[in-house]
Amino acid sequence: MEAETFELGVRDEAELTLSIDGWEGPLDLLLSLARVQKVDLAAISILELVEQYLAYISEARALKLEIAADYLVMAAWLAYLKSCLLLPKDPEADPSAEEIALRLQMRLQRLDAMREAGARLIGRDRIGRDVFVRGAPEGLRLVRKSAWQARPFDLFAAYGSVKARSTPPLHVVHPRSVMTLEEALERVGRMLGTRLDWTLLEAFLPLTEDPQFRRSALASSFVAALELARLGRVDIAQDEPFGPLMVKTS
Amino acid sequence: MDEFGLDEFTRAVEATLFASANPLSLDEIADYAGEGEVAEALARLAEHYAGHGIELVERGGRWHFQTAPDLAHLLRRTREEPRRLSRAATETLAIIAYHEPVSRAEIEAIRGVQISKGTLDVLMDAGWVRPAGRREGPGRPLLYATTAEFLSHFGLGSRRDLPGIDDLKAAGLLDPIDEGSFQLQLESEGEED
Amino acid sequence: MDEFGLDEFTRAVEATLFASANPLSLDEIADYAGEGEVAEALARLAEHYAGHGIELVERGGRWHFQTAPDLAHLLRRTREEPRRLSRAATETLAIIAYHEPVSRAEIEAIRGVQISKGTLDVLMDAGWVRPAGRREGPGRPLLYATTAEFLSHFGLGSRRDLPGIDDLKAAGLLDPIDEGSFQLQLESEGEED
Repeated sequence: MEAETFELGVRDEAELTLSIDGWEGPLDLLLSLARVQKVDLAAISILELVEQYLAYISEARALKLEIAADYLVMAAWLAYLKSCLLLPKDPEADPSAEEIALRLQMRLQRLDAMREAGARLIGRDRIGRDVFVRGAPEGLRLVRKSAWQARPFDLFAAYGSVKARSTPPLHVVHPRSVMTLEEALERVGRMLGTRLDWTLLEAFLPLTEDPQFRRSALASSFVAALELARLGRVDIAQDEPFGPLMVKTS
Repeated sequence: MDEFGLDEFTRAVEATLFASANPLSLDEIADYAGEGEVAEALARLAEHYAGHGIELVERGGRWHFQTAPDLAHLLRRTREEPRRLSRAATETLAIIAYHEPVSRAEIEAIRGVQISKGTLDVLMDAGWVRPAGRREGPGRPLLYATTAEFLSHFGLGSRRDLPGIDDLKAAGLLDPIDEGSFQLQLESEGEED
Repeated sequence: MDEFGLDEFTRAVEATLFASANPLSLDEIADYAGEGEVAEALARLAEHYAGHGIELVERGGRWHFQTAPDLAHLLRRTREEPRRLSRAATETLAIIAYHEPVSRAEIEAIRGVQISKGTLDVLMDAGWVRPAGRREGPGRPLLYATTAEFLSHFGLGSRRDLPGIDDLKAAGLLDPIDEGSFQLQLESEGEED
């Protein structure tokens, strides 16, 4: 393939013109023209190369050959580059014409290097062409098997966990010291028989050290007093909100 | 012969046989390897490869290389990779062990969670659980039970050695467990391996 | 060593490599051949096979046996290449190999033409080129790189063995391509397909 390119490059111009479709783009054409100029791309004259390209394109146009747009774009760009290279140096220009020319040269070198590398790669001892692997390998198979691991503790803990989860919850209410309403009614009713005058509700409570029982007794006795008042057996009086509750027989 | 390398013709025969997709007859070998005494080259190669991992063999007048028969087991290698049983699988195994023979529906009823098909597969793959017939009755459900391998893996003489409910209670394993923290614990154990 | 036969482990490595349909890494060899020093066994085998019609080679960290290159003329049945690459595909493959990882736009910048759709497909279908992630940056372009199969097919131990890569690197011809600095209006070619 490399040889083919080179060959095209050294043909006379008429023939080159006719084979315009054979190029893989303007860069390919430029590289082929450069190849004619010198083998060492690092030493080619960009100005000469530009002139060759422009001559090539103008000849193709003279022969009324169809030229793809990108070749013409490249021609315009190279014509511009040429004028920059010929004109006195413009110190303002950035990049300078020389720098652009150098980049074009580098670009051609890059493409050329890859073209040659490709040819060398293709020419290596390749499997299936120059060297051969075993024709009938038996093939390998690796079967991965899981070695499952669990400790006895894991097993027992899991069962415990299942059991703990699935056993219906049993609610046990611990016995608490309370005075029921019935007890309070009986007690307050009985005590009212002996006390006639206004008496503090608390006076009806039994003596106890148990604060929980005392609270229960107070609540039950209060409700019992309300019940007795509803039945018309007692009167209840309170002078102010949250003031002491007084009870007396009706 | 080896120490001095193989002669050119024997090399050619060796390469031909190696690259061929089929066993080759003497004539076919000669087609490739060119001028030479094929039979002699084969004899040299056979001698050379004696004791190697591959050998030159003749079958019905055709020759080929093959892996030495004593190494055939290498071609299909089984590798065991330790893997910790998932929590679902561990619970399922425990339920089977305590309640066997037990159907899948019963396991799910006890766990309170559905079990995936994979869970029982894993336990059977591990060799700890086996199908144990069907229960006569509606649907004839398949039953599962543990294996002798299960007992030996968990160091149990028999299923009677499974700790009873009272033992579990005494060990604190029946206390209501904070599910969240238990799970975390199991997962962190899982990361160890 | 030969006269006394190969040791068991070296035999196992030999058999494994012979039986495998693909080049194997050291780890893969160890998976099959079992306990032993794989690297040492490979060194013994490589030495043993020197001068034979087949040889042991390393390509991109993976090992395989292949026929000796000097016997190519005997074994090549036809002059036909196994996979005849177009000039575009050859250049594209070279650019990917020498510049990897490289984007499509960079390949096009070097070649000065758009890559036709089929070119990269052919290289990927051959198993020589793979997508290699995306480059962080504008457009996040997809990158291409070569495969281990590329190395083994072209007989390269590693990418360092690419012909002339050191010289090209030294000459700056493999430097990252600054697409912006060279406005050739070549982008207009993109309209072709």
